[in-house]
Amino acid sequence: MGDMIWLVPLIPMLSSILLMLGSGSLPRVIIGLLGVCSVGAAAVLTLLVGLDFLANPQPFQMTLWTWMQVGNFSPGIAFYFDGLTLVMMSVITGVGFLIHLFSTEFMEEDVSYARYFAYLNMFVAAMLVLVMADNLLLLYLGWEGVGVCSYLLVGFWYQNSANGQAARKAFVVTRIGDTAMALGLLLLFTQLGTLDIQAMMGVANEQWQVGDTLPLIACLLLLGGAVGKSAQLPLHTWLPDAMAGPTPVSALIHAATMVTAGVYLIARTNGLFLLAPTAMMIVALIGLATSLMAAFTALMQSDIKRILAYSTISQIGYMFLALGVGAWTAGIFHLMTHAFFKALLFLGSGAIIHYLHHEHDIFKMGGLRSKMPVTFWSFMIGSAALAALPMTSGFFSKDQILLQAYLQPDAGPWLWLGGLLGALLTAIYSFRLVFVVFFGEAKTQPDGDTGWRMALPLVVLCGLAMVGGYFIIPVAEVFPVASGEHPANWVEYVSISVPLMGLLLSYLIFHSGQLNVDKLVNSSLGQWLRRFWHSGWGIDWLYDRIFVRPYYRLSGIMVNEPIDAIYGLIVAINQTFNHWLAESQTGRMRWYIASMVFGLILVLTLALQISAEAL
Amino acid sequence: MVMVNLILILLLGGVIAMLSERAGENIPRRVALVVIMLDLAYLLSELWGMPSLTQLQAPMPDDPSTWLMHFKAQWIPAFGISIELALDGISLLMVLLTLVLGAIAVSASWTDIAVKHGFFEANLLWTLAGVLGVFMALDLFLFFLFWEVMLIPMYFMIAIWGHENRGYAAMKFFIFTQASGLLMLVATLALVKVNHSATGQWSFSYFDLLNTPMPEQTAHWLMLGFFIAFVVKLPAFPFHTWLPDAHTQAPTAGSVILAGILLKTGAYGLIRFAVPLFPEAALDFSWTAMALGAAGVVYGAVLAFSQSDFKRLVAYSSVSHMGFVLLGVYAWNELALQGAVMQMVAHGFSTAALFMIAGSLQERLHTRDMREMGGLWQQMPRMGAVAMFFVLASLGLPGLGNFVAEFLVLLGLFQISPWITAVAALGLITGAIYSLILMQKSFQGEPNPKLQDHGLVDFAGREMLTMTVMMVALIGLGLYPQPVLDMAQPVLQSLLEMTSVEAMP
Amino acid sequence: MLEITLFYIAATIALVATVLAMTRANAIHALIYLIVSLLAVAVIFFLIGAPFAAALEIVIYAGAIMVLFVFVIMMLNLGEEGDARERGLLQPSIWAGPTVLSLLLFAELLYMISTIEGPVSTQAVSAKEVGLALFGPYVLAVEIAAMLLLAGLVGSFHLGRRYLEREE
Amino acid sequence: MEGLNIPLNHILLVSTLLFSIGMLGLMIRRNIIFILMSLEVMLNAAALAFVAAGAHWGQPDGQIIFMLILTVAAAEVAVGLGLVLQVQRRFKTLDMDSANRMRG
Repeated sequence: MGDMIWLVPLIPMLSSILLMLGSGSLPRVIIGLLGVCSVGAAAVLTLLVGLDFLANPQPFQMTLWTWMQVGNFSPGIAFYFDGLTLVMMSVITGVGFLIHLFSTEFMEEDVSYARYFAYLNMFVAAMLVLVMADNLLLLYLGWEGVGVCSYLLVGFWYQNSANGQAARKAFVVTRIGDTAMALGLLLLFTQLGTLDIQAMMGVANEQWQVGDTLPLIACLLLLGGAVGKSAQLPLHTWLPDAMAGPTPVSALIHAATMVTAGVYLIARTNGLFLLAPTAMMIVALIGLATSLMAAFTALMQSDIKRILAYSTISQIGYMFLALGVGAWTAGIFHLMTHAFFKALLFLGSGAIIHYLHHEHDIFKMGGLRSKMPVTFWSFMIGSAALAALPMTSGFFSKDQILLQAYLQPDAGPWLWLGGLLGALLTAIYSFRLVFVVFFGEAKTQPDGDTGWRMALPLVVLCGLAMVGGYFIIPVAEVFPVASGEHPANWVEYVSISVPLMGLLLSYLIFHSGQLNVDKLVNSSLGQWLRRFWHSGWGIDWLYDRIFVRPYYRLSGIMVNEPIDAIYGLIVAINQTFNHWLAESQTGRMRWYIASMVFGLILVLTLALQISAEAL
Repeated sequence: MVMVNLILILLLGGVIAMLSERAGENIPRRVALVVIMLDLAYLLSELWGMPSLTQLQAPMPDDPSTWLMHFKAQWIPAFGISIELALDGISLLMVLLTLVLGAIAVSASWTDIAVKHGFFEANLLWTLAGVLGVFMALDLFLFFLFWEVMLIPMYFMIAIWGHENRGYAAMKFFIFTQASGLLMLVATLALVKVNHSATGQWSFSYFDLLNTPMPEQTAHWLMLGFFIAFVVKLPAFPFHTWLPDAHTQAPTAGSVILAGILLKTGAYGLIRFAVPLFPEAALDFSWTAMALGAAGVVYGAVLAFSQSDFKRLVAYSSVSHMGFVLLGVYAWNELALQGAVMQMVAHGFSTAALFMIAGSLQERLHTRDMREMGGLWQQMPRMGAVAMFFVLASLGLPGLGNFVAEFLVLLGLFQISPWITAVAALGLITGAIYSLILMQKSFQGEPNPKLQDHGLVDFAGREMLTMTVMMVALIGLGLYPQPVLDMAQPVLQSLLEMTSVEAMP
Repeated sequence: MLEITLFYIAATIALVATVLAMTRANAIHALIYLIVSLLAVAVIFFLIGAPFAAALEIVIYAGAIMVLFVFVIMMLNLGEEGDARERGLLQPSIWAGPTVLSLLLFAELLYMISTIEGPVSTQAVSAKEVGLALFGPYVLAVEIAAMLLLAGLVGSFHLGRRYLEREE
Repeated sequence: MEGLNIPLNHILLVSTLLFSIGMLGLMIRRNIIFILMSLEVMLNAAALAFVAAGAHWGQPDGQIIFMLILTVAAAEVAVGLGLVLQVQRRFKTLDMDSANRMRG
């Protein structure tokens, strides 16, 4: 079965090409079928391969062809399959399939139906290449490929310039990280002589000592790529804007799969990161800082999709925290559960937006509980998982992260405390969303509840969000063995109770109103904090001043080519001379003759001079 | 003789194309297309019988018979000038690129030439003939001759069929290249003189002039002569200012040839002549050259971003891309050189295509100003998709040829200087910025209300065919570049061996 | 002795006549002086043993070429106004600068010939010798001269014909 | 017998003077007819120098050159006078300074 894995990315790719070629002529039914079934086929294949693998867990590698060979640089178009790959592939194809199905209804009215599915299929293909790649260069191909698809899909409704702006921001900001990553690739190849991930980690282990500078630099460069793609500080600003795309796209790309690529990258190259404890610490700190920053921001947003976007940033921060403290399995586990419940939440919000005439503001919604029961329950379950209430999938993964953070030798308890604060905030803002949107009085009337193509994915994802925590992901072979240590019981109890406290707080503030925080909010500090958090801690504003505007100004100055001015000077000098000479061309015969005679005298004088000297 | 025939076919074809206008306005372009196809078919049929091209011998500088083809006939024996043509992997690549892009160029200006059809196609064919000569000549005098031959018809193409400011652009192009060509001629003559005083023999042959012993100072100056001639053509910062004007004003076919092929003669010259003839001087100079290359990458990208003229933007992107070539050449190791060669080929396709799109837009909208465009995707989805593809290629999307090129260059360069690499890598970011703004301003964004009832026609069969050829080529280069790499590999190998002995004492 | 005397007389006549020719306002008058000058030069030719050249000077220069001038001047029919204008232009302010230049040139030429010494031979070079040389070593020059004359012929015909045609 | 012969440098002196006068005429006159005449004077002066030099050596070459100069003078006058006619017709003047427009 294993030798079929190359078909997994190929099928969506072919479907995407077909859709592009036939965008003008294919009937909508065929387009939908093609788009959904190709991913479905990929999912089935993944399932088959996965079952095979679980029966005989032997990682294998498969080279299709040598991509390029120059000297000893010979990356292949080659896939590597192990437990981690299987988890990622399952998430991508599984969740991807559900979101495709959801899209067929969500995008039904859109004129560019075929283009949408072409892009979406291409994304799935690129994402699969990313996670299946055997070497970092092919991974980079997938990495850039998903970036482009994200760009295309965020800017899908291209007639609106703001969407284009958001799409470009997404691409360029991640590109900054990608460039760092590319430099990391260059460094790794130059130092280790290969980009083949498994071989590379082997060589690195032989060549480098723990704590060397080179692995630290390499890891930081790779981390640059990861923070760009996974929207972590300081390159997170693109993700909230990226919500301009269709909501299923946000679910698939900006929640479930692409944004977690950074997590995947770090997990995949864990061998390198283990050589650079400083880099690990930085990963953990970035993760924690991002998760807190984003959680505070999410608390202040009113756009339903922006809340979810910041929540995504925050949750990926948790994953980074997990990676940073060496809780590899927990990180990947959270990646998977997050994919389930965040896709669920996004699809739910998609359903709301779809049936509420593209309304994004949560304060204009309300009381949707009875009108849209499927969506309501989706949101309930999703939020519960997001808030990590016990027995949901999010609980299992987040709990593990927090416990392992506590065990981190250097700053464990502090990391744990930070994580707890994040968890508290998460619970508050996620239920704030639920209470505001689904309870209270109705402010708008939805057109109805979801049709089956929307409902089915929601239901399936609900199930996954509930039971996903019981899955055992087959990544034991991939990562170094965890210590098996366990923190004191009280740590566990606190970790469990904090989300519940958050839920309670949220209930008291946003639903029953028993806890009035208006006074706090309306104080001048409160107002200031509110604005500050609402604007995402002013980071966008800062970047605008530091990078964007100077770049525009620079290009404005340069528009007329300063270098050309130098050549212009040469031209001007020539023209001046020309002018002088032209002046002498008076057109008067006698003037010419006189100058001829003058020249004659001059030449004769010179000749005489020379002959006199010769004598 | 094959190589002489290749050039002659194009020269004569030009004459026929010019005369054929009497038979009708539509005839010359057909003649031109047939001539180029014929040339290509002839070359391929001659190559057919050769030992497999993927197992090329390394061409030895002291043994012409190891080259793929070699031709030598006396011309002016008194000065040791001969008609010496030779073909190795890189030349062959460039010749093939020239012929393919030549055919594409004819197709590109199938409809946009309004006057003097015959003379236009003749100029096009003559330029191609000159370019082929440049890629094959190994006699430095002959090389200079072809260098001029490709220049003059190009001048006419800009000056006669160009856009509104064509006179200025054509003159600027001419003066820049002519002045730099003069430097090259002087350097060539001086080199021959030096060689004469060392060996007592007059010779312009590349094989004889390699390894000319000369004082360090002389080598520096002569190398500089060649270097400037080639980087003006390339063009590298700060000698690039002719390019935006020439590109912008040239007719579509002119831009395609200019960007796709003519620029490559500069890069080819650097690889073939400037470095091997003066390896030590080039080594000393490499830091300056690489700094110029990196500066060009960033400068071109920033300038490209600030343009509002579609063609000008693409032109500046060429400056940026050619910076990578300069970096690759002067990093002078196998990875970087392969990258440079790859970039020459890939950039040929991607930029040519963008210029064709610009030409098509100009034909339909009668403007190149992107402020007058916007939302064109709605009316011309096929063109939009094609444009998107080439924009992505231009920003270096992995899986397409340009990425392979840029990555190899950076990989090779990193071994020489991580810091310059870091600066050049900024080009990846700035490249994304200008590429996407191009897309945003023209095809995306709010549809311009002025264009709503323009009745814009989307790409039709001929244009789609041309574009498909280039798209397939770029994807092929991006996913399986090995044939190209294999063709160039033996040549680069021998160049590296040849220069390393002296360069590293 | 007679020859020397004759030479100085002829030389004086030539110079004076030339100066007069250059300064007349009336073209015909100037032309007459020019002819006188040419004839005086012809005398000098004769005196220095070049009788054939002297003959040619008179026949072709004074005879043919100058007559051509006369014809043209008559065709143009320049009147008294022209003379008056010409006279007005002969002011010191106009000729002072050129005179200085001419004097400078003259001084230089003088300096150059100052070192030349020796007489000219009185032995006449006959027409036969000239003819032999002309069609011997100088035959190429003759052909070139023929070409030149042909060109002059074609040129003057072309210019003159258009003049006449337009007049009609 | 030396004293009896005409000294060569005297003849050359005459020739030089004639040449200078001719050049002066060329520079001060504006009438095209006089310009042509001045040219004749200068050609004639040159011819005199050639013949004198030929006579000095007793060789025919000087006279040959004289004949060639004669040819040149004839051709020049023929074309020059033709031009005079054209100038007069187009500009209604023989003043070269008024006829200085390049495009007729």
